[in-house]
Amino acid sequence: MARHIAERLGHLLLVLWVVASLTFLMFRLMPGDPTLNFLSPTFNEEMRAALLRGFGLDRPLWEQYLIYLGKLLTGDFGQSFLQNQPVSRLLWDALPNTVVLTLVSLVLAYGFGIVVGAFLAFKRGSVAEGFAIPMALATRAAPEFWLGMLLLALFAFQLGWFPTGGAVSPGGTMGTLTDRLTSGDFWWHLCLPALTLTLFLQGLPLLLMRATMLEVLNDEFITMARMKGLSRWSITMRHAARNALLPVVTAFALGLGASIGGNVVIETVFAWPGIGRVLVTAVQSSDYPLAQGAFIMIAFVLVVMNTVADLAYAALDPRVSVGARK
Amino acid sequence: MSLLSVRGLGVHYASRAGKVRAVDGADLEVPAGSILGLVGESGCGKSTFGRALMGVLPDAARIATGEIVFEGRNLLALSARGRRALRWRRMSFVPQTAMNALDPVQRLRAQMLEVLQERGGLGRAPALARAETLFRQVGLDPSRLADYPHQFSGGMRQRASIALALALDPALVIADEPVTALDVIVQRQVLDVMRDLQARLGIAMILITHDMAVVAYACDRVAVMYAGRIVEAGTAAEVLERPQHPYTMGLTHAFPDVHGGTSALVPIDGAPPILIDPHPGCRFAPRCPFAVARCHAETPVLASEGDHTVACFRAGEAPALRAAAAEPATWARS
Amino acid sequence: MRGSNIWRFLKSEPFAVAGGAIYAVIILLAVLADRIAPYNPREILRVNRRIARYVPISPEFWLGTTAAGKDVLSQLIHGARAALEVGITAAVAVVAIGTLLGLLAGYLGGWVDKTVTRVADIVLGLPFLPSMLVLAALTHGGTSTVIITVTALLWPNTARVIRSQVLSLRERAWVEAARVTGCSNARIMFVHVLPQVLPLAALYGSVAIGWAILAEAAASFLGFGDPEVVSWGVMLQDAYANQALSRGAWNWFVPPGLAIVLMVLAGFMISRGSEKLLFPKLGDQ
Amino acid sequence: MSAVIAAEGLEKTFRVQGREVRAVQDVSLSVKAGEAVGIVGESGCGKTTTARLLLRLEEPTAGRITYDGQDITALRGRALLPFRARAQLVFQNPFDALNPRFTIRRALAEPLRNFGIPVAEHDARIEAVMQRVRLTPSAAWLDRHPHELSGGQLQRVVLARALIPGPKLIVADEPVSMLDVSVRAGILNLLRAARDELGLAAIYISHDLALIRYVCERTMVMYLGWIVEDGPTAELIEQPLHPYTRALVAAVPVPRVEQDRAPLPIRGALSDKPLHGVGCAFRDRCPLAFARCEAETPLLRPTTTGRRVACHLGEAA
Repeated sequence: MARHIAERLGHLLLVLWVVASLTFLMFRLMPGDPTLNFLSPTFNEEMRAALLRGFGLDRPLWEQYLIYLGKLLTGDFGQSFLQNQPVSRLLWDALPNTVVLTLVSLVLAYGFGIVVGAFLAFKRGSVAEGFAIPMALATRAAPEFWLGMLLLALFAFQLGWFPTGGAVSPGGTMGTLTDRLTSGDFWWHLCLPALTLTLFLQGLPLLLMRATMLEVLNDEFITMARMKGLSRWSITMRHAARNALLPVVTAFALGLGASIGGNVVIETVFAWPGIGRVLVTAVQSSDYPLAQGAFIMIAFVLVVMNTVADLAYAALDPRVSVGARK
Repeated sequence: MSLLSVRGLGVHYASRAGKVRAVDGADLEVPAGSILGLVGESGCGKSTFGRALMGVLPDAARIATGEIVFEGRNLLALSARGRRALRWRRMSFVPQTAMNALDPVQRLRAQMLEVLQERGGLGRAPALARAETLFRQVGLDPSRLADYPHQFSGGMRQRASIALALALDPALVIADEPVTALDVIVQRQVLDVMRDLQARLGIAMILITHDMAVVAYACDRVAVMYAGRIVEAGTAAEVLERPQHPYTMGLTHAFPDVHGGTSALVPIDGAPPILIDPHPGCRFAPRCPFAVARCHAETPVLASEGDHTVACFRAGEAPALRAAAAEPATWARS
Repeated sequence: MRGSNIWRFLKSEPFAVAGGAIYAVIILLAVLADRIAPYNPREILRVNRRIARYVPISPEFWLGTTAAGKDVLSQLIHGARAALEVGITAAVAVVAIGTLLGLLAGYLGGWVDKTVTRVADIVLGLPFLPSMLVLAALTHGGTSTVIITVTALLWPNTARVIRSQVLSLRERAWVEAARVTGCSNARIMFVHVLPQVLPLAALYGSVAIGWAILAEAAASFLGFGDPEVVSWGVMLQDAYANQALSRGAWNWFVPPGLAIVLMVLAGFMISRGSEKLLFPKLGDQ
Repeated sequence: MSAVIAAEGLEKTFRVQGREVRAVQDVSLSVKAGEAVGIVGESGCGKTTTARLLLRLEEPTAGRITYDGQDITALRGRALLPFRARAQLVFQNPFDALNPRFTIRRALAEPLRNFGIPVAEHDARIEAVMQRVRLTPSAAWLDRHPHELSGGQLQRVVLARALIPGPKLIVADEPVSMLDVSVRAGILNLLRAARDELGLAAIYISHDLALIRYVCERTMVMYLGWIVEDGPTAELIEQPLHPYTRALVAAVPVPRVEQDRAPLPIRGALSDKPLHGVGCAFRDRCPLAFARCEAETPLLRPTTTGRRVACHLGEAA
């Protein structure tokens, strides 16, 4: 087992390094002169050169790359063009909002999905199944932001139950993470985006749980459990559900990584100040150090969660974690 | 009064091609305290028969006809709840490959305790003690209770399944091809465990298998099944050495004997019957070298002569048929 | 497949039939868009000389008009064309690359397998939408960017699934028999193993069409779509940016979303349904 | 008459999850035309790996393989083609040995195409093998798909495919273990007839001693990768020399009620960590093991004519 972990961690470091390098390359090919946005036409050539030097853009590419990697290791993402403050501070301020949104939605989506999925497997062939499966498929087929638009139009604009965007009521300030988590206003703003994301995410666990449960339910050891006279309930819960949870747990970890990147659209629809929104605005305004920082953070969380998913599966499945025959 | 008597049992599968009569009017008597070998080729319905006794059939199958009288009660007349109460307490099951018959993510101890506590009503400590004794009885070191199924070899998994089956002192254990997947030495060891425990505990066992040699080695009585029906039954000596049904005769000659000569093995031509719209009259008639007109029209009924029952119109001429059956020419028709 | 059992199959597989029907309608719309659509989707319409902004559902404009006075229904119909173009091209590319790499990695093993898996892990490390944004910004948006990005980022999913099926097929006796009867590796891969894998590849194809359309919609929504192209994503972005929500112009922003859902759902249903079609008795030995 | 296939000092080691598994250790054998040799032993004894080494479906870790006197150990890829045409394999599982999408005709044509046999000859050869395996009239079968045939019929097609390129060596890996008893005899008789009439060299792999006795004149017994005994089948079964063979023969049940049910002369079970290095691999389970079995690995040495055994028991003190 330890060998498996070491191998996966080594692999993780390699992937992180390659992703960081790819990001570096991608952003260096960005169109438009990075300094264009905040240079007024009156700036002469000499001042423009000074600025480039300030951001280290005049050095040869590979030298920039080494500086970039060096800074990356120390968590320094460089200076934002527009907001003239360290990118890292902007990111650390925005990341918690994304994490809270993602975690709340994932927990709700997977809780709902697992329970309903198990129930549908238990009640195979029922009317509920004929209704629930197309619904689950439909939520997976719908664009996230469109779901957001519908909820926004109905609950915010039409009924006015929820704010129409942002994370804080006008005039309020977000403050530190603990301030946000303790402020009702923050949670009130979180409702709609979280509901949208939950609606979007619950399809996968529901279908996956049902499919795995059905697969497990006609395994031979379930037939044996029935032969032992165990009640249908204890068979489903103790035997089928436990085995069916393995792939769902992996999907949860993968889902966490993927949706942190995927929230870009939800955060845009609801103007939710998460890291996705930071990326969008940064790319739209060619503030590429900020965009690059946001991208790397999202990518790193994704890669780390992919590895966590892999290790979680190995840890949970005794066939992998407890080694071969004695 | 035998421990178990099955009369006219019919189990039908709903399949796209029509109703498959996997078991179609099977009769069987199982006396207490003996090992009965239920032998037949694949597709003859012997596994379905075993699972029907337990009352746990695949979704597409259901018991259509007949009665199963066990310890004086007709199980088919019981409510689902009543039937479930008997499971594992009075009648238990040993599967073929224990690898996927044990929950892969639970230790053996948990799976033993589950049966002993939830079905046996024992407290944790007595259940654990009982589990350890059972493991010792089947030749497994009790420390192995802490392991997972994938850490057991094939032979050890079968022993664990037997321990599980004996947990609540059942009156009858049904073993479906328990040793088929095992190597010959391990197979012998597991068979010996079953014979020894059966003798010491006086329980009845039904050993379902396709292997005549295993039946000869381990069973007191034998029942031969073909196309969903029991065609012959009796003591092992009677059925194996003085078979009265042509199919049994064919089987004994199709089986190579490790110490026997190299006399030509005799195949039974033709393919096993499709059980959707079975052949009228005797199901074996199309492949039987001794079939007469009556065999194709009427269905023979199990008639017993002393302790030996057979379903064949020409059973009376058995000695002559047996002699002819030994000649390969008799069978080489196509 | 003789006529009789195609019909028997269709009866038995409602999902696939429904999916197929939806696709048929969408293809019809895309092909005949110019004739079916009441107006030119880009034309600014006037009602007695005033630009027809935010006109609700009416006999003249069955789905009303946009903020800029264009006909919503016409845009919706023409949108089918963009959806098909992006969806099918990306799906074919993803499935082709994924299947080929999956086949090579699964069958040849060794360093080929290690490289493909390693590259796949790295690509799976790139977050989908953020990468879409950056690449779109890089190449000034457009459907070609969407297609390239979807292909570049989606092939690992198909490759992994195909690889695992090829790994299991490789152990099958009839693949070994192909070696014993003198087949070269290439022949085994492309004549023996590939046909067995195509059903699964097609399955992922119909799902990939869905992801491609969702990606195009998201890219357009974030402002990186191709403004000249009339697509459902651009329609939604246009609606969102012009207060369609606050004005409650349901007629404007609901239909494009529904169209996307229907098309993506059709892909899922075909893949669910087609499991039986593509895995007939032949497959499940 | 030189051996059709021969091997000296064959070894094969696999790396499984970091552990080294020695599947085949120092195996030497040779099979002449018209001769049928059985390789028997429990699962994991290396009999199938040995067969795969002989057919070059696996690369040997050490040792030499010669076919008709020509060394084929190092050959690879296209160079192996001529050998492949002459050495064919009958598979264990008929349900899995034919490409589900190919008709029977195409399955039979595949080897002909690969071994460059002119198309003109194809129909004649296909008809000939179909006759030989008694799937007649061939037209009734050739256009069917595998899932339309029973196990016995499929195994006949597998045999036909093996015979069609005109091989000199047939290796059969548990050829009938997946078949019903009543059908087995038919296949075994076909195999025996094919060997006699075509003068083939044949190697039968099986765990079933009774079947081996029916088809092979000579048999080798393998245990944990070693050949422990080799000799004429009848003698080997009636008077086994090696303690393991003795236990193996005693363990086989016979279809008669009167049979020996005494406990087996063997201890414990196959452990997962076989005893590598010096000494007899069977010593931990052998009731007759003594000091020398620990100290020295027994070599396969001839005793009376035609028999060989790898055991210190009979040796001079």
